[in-house]
Amino acid sequence: MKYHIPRAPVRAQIKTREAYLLTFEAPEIAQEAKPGQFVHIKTAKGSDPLLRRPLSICRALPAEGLVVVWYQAVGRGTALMTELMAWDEVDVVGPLGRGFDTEIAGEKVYLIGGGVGLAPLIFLGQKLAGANEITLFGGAKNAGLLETAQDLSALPAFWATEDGSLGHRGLVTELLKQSLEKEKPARFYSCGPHGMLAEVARLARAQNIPLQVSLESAMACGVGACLGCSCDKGSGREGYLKVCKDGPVFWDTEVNL
Amino acid sequence: MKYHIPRAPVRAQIKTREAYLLTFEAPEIAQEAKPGQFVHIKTAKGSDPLLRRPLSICRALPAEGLVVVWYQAVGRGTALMTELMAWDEVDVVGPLGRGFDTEIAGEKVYLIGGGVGLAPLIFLGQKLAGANEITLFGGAKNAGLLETAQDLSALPAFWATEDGSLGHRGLVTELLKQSLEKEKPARFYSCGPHGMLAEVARLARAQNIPLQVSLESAMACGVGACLGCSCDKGSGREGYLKVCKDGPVFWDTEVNL
Amino acid sequence: MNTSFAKEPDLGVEIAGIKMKNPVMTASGTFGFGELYTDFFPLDQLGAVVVKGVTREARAGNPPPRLVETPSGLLNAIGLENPGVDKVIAEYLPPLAGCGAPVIVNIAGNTAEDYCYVAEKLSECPVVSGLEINISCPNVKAGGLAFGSRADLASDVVRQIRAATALPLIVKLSPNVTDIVEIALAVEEAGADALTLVNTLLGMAIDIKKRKPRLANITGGLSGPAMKPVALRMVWQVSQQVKIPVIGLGGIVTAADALEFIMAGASAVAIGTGQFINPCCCVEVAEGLNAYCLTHGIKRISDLIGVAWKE
Amino acid sequence: MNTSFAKEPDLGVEIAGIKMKNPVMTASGTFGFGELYTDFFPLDQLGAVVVKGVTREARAGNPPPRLVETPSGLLNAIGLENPGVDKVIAEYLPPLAGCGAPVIVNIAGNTAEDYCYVAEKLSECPVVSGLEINISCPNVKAGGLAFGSRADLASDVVRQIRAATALPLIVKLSPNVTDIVEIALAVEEAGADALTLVNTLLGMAIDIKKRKPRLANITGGLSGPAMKPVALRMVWQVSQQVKIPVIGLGGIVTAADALEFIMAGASAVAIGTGQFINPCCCVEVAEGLNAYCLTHGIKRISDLIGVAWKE
Ligand SMILES: Cc1cc2nc3c(=O)[nH]c(=O)nc-3n(C[C@H](O)[C@H](O)[C@H](O)COP(=O)(O)OP(=O)(O)OC[C@H]3O[C@@H](n4cnc5c(N)ncnc54)[C@H](O)[C@@H]3O)c2cc1C
Ligand SMILES: Cc1cc2nc3c(=O)[nH]c(=O)nc-3n(C[C@H](O)[C@H](O)[C@H](O)COP(=O)(O)OP(=O)(O)OC[C@H]3O[C@@H](n4cnc5c(N)ncnc54)[C@H](O)[C@@H]3O)c2cc1C
Ligand SMILES: Cc1cc2nc3c(=O)[nH]c(=O)nc-3n(C[C@H](O)[C@H](O)[C@H](O)COP(=O)(O)O)c2cc1C
Ligand SMILES: Cc1cc2nc3c(=O)[nH]c(=O)nc-3n(C[C@H](O)[C@H](O)[C@H](O)COP(=O)(O)O)c2cc1C
Ligand code: FES
Ligand code: FES
Repeated sequence: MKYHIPRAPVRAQIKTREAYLLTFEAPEIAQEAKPGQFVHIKTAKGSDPLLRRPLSICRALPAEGLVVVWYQAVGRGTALMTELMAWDEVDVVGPLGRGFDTEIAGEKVYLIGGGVGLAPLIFLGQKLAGANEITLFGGAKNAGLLETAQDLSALPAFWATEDGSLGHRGLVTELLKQSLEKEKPARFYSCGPHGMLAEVARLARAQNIPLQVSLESAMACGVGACLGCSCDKGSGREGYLKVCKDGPVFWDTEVNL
Repeated sequence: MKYHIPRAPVRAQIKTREAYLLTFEAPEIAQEAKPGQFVHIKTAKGSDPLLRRPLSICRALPAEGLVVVWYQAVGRGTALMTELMAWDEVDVVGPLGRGFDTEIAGEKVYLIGGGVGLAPLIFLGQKLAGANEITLFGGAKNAGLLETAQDLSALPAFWATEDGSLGHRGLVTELLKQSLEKEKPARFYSCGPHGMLAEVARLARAQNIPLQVSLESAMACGVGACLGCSCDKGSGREGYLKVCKDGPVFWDTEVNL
Repeated sequence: MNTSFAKEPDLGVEIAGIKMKNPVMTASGTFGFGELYTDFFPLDQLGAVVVKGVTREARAGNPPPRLVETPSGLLNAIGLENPGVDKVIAEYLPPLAGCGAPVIVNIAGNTAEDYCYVAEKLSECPVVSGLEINISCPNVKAGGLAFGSRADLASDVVRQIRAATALPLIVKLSPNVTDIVEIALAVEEAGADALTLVNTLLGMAIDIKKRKPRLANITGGLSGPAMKPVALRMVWQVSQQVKIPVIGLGGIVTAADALEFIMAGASAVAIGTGQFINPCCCVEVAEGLNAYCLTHGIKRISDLIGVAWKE
Repeated sequence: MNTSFAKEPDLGVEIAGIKMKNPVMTASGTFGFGELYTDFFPLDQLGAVVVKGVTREARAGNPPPRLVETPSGLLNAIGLENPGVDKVIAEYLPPLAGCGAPVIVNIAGNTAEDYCYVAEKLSECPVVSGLEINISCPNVKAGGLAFGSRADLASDVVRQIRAATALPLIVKLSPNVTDIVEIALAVEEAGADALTLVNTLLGMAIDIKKRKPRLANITGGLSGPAMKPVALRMVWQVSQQVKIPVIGLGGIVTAADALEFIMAGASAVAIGTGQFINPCCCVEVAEGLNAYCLTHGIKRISDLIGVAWKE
């Protein structure tokens, strides 16, 4: 079920290094959200910017009725969101999209995230943690985002930063490659910049490891109505998939990475 | 001189009954503003609502570099303004327009204001107070706005409210008429709804009392460039005046009341 | 039509013989085949459901990117992605049977024959209450010139479709023309039962980082509040000249927007981009119309049609 | 042209033989006669000053209301209020002598004779560097049809003005047409030295309280960011077909907007509504173009003209 909550009370907004953690009250969404699903947020009171902004659900707290998103202020819409404070209200639609496949148990799984791409993986990690042996691989330009990820997740993790300010200096996929020399997990889940996803997909295919990725696209409706968020099916297959409805989570075999 | 201050620091915003008092730092405007002039404020970060909103200068404090406007939240632009808080910034242009004629001394003058139309008269009263004998006539639907006017101005005043919650129950022009039976002031200054201005003008003409009024109009540029804020010249004269540049203050003989 | 309380206003309107319980319709291409917003409201709250544009053959649509946000507007270049008329009839329309609102199918093509083929096929579907003809498509026999850009081309294709089906025909005009009234009169004369005004304005955007158009298709259609003044002007102009009813759309987000269109002469309104901003937009607009009528003592919403030029 | 530092980019462009130090002009009707924004910046910061539309006779303009704000846009129906060409020449243009930017006078009329009369008068003014012909006006001899709405009417009036003056002729096109390229080619052929694209889109708004149009004139011209995608598309289409330079405008507020127009094929840009929102808009856009060129190693801004279709 999808909900439109035009006046979800904001409970907190915290400026972390490089990003923001926004917590709002949306009991129905908190209850039904699955890892990998997203919420669609209206950022302006007027009609500019016009469209909602998709943000992955980073945490859902059904008992408290709270939803947390973790986002970077990259443009006009997210900049407006940074002004939200406790007691304000935010206009949210969700949960939207197809989340990660969580029908897995007793397995070794890797979560590989780049930047705020870690957001849905934090939720996923929480969900899978009891029944599986999880390792989180997190990469970013610098320590900023990763420190927040450390705060948000207690999973065993490897960190990589481009400037070396936390963990391995370099790309997170280099750490991933090292690990794969030692063990073969049952599944990869990944979210992050396109270059990273492509490399993760290459490593997964080389070892025949099933991979789920969460993709991004500009969106209008967020529910499959406008046919605007299409992505290639890959492997020369004709036609397009809708990131908002068929995804945002896809098996790597479904799309072009 | 007109100034564009794209990031004037907000010093305070106070919600009074029925309206808001916004104080911001704009030393150049505070220094040069004349009573009756206005500032032009951008209300949205995006382009909707697109245009600036004109607001009379209610107080100018040159020593502190502060400007105060007193406004009602009547639509989308002013609603956005109510969100401003100390430490925020506001995009202001001003001072704009032709203010009241203040070349008057040693005279008995009446200031007649309706609702937030009192805003420019408060500034005017302050300016004229030392050298003239001033009486303020303030009318409104209820006591709300008038209590703020009482706080903002120490002038001898008569108050009228439609619901009788403060002063005379009825129209402020009824009080004015009563006063005119006792004395004949040298000049009227007035600002408020059109019906009130028309009645003030009728009374002024009947006794040959010079009257200056401050008019309103939808505006785009605020500086005389778009020719959009035109008002009739009255008395069958051809052509139009620009409220933003030829006014907003006019002699009653210049316009159609 | 609302008959529950004597004092409840009557929001019902009739367009091309299609009875609608209120004047709020969905806009083609923004509501799928009615299956996507059911979590937000039931279809029987709508005046009518207008579904995605359908062509003879299945179309994959344009490559991405297909969307660009613009100030108060949206540029789209979807490229009429749709499963083709046969699959639409077999799979997409049946679930709409009994949905509680008339179903109008929007059709598109690149030749008059294509339009007629699709119209004939749909005429056999009992679930279909009417056809909306999108004539903004390029006419391959006229060198790719849009059918809707010239009165003769528009009138010709409408006349042929008219002969091919007995279903009510609503013709959807393109706003990208010098004289919308001329086109409207031509398609009325050719047999249209109603008009939809308007489709999107042709626009584009450039990515200054890549120094290339943002849309893979280069140009796209502008919709949303940005275009409302233009759409409204066209409804005003056309509704005074034609005898058939006009469905107004372009940038409607609130009941106040819808009232502007109705007062300008629209007998009904449709909402597209507004649904993307607020997934309950259509029903909230319908409720808002009801509230307006109650507050203002309007007995029938149809009394407001064209009041801005009638009174 | 900037010659102060070897590394400073060259923002200079030449339009219709008029040399401009940067490509940012004012839009006619939004900058008076150059006297109103001098508190905000000196005129010599502009590529060119384009003044208010001037007619043969003085015009009082339309009755108020003349303005309506729309989503990201502005509707205006000023009605060409201006003091008439004689008074303009006597009182309004002389202060512009030596202002440091070329002065372009926008002219309007209801007959070809009126245009020619105004053009001839202005040809005798040394302060005038060029004329911009607003052909969106109704042609009284063609039943009020706008000159700019048909290629033959447009071409005819331009040809006559061409014969009446030796000044550079910039023709400003109306966007309210089916085929802007056809009109552009016709006026190029008739002797235009450059084109300005575009004037405002015809729109309207209704006051639902009064149930009447908001503008006393009923319809008005839509300007501002809302219309940018349409204006940009027309610049893209036309600049690829004509040989004369194109001045792009419609909704420019930032340097990024201006770059979109330049990359789409505009040799210069103009700013109207943007000045109302930010009284320093023109100079900030010019500074932004300079900064962009510096950051991206662009030596001459003219190297960017049309890159979105040239590369
Ligand atoms: C399913 C999904 C989940 C997402 N989850 C998160 C999240 O958890 N945290 C987070 O910080 N971001 C997330 N994003 C990206 C986020 O939606 C964009 O950063 C946001 O929409 C930008 O809006 P803006 O108005 O600030 O930027 P704009 O002004 O619109 O654009 C600024 C820049 O951001 C880019 N951009 C715009 N929209 C998107 C988009 N949808 N995806 C990627 N880049 C975009 C533009 O190309 C431009 O470079 C997600 C996107 C999707 C599709
Ligand atoms: C010179 C001048 C000085 C003013 N001084 C003050 C002041 O000191 N305090 C104050 O509260 N207001 C003042 N106003 C009125 C103020 O500008 C409007 O209330 C404001 O622009 C409304 O903006 P909005 O976006 O909130 O409303 P909108 O959404 O634009 O409109 C809401 C309602 O306000 C009306 N409205 C819109 N613009 C104006 C306008 N310019 N004048 C009157 N009504 C308008 C509309 O018709 C509508 O009914 C002044 C106006 C002018 C021209
Ligand atoms: C994503 C999208 C897809 C559309 N697809 C179609 C279509 O298939 N057929 C059609 O006639 N109109 C189509 N339209 C146009 C809309 O039906 C409508 O005319 C236009 O968007 C203006 O209305 P709006 O501002 O309410 O969106 C589409 C519009 C959008 C935004
Ligand atoms: C208030 C106003 C007055 C205008 N007057 C004229 C005019 O006299 N002559 C003309 O050719 N264009 C006139 N225009 C059109 C502008 O020059 C410009 O083409 C249009 O506004 C689009 O640009 P913008 O979005 O930057 O404003 C006017 C526009 C506005 C908003
Ligand atoms: S965003 Fe509309 S279909 Fe995906
Ligand atoms: S608001 Fe532009 S001339 Fe007055």
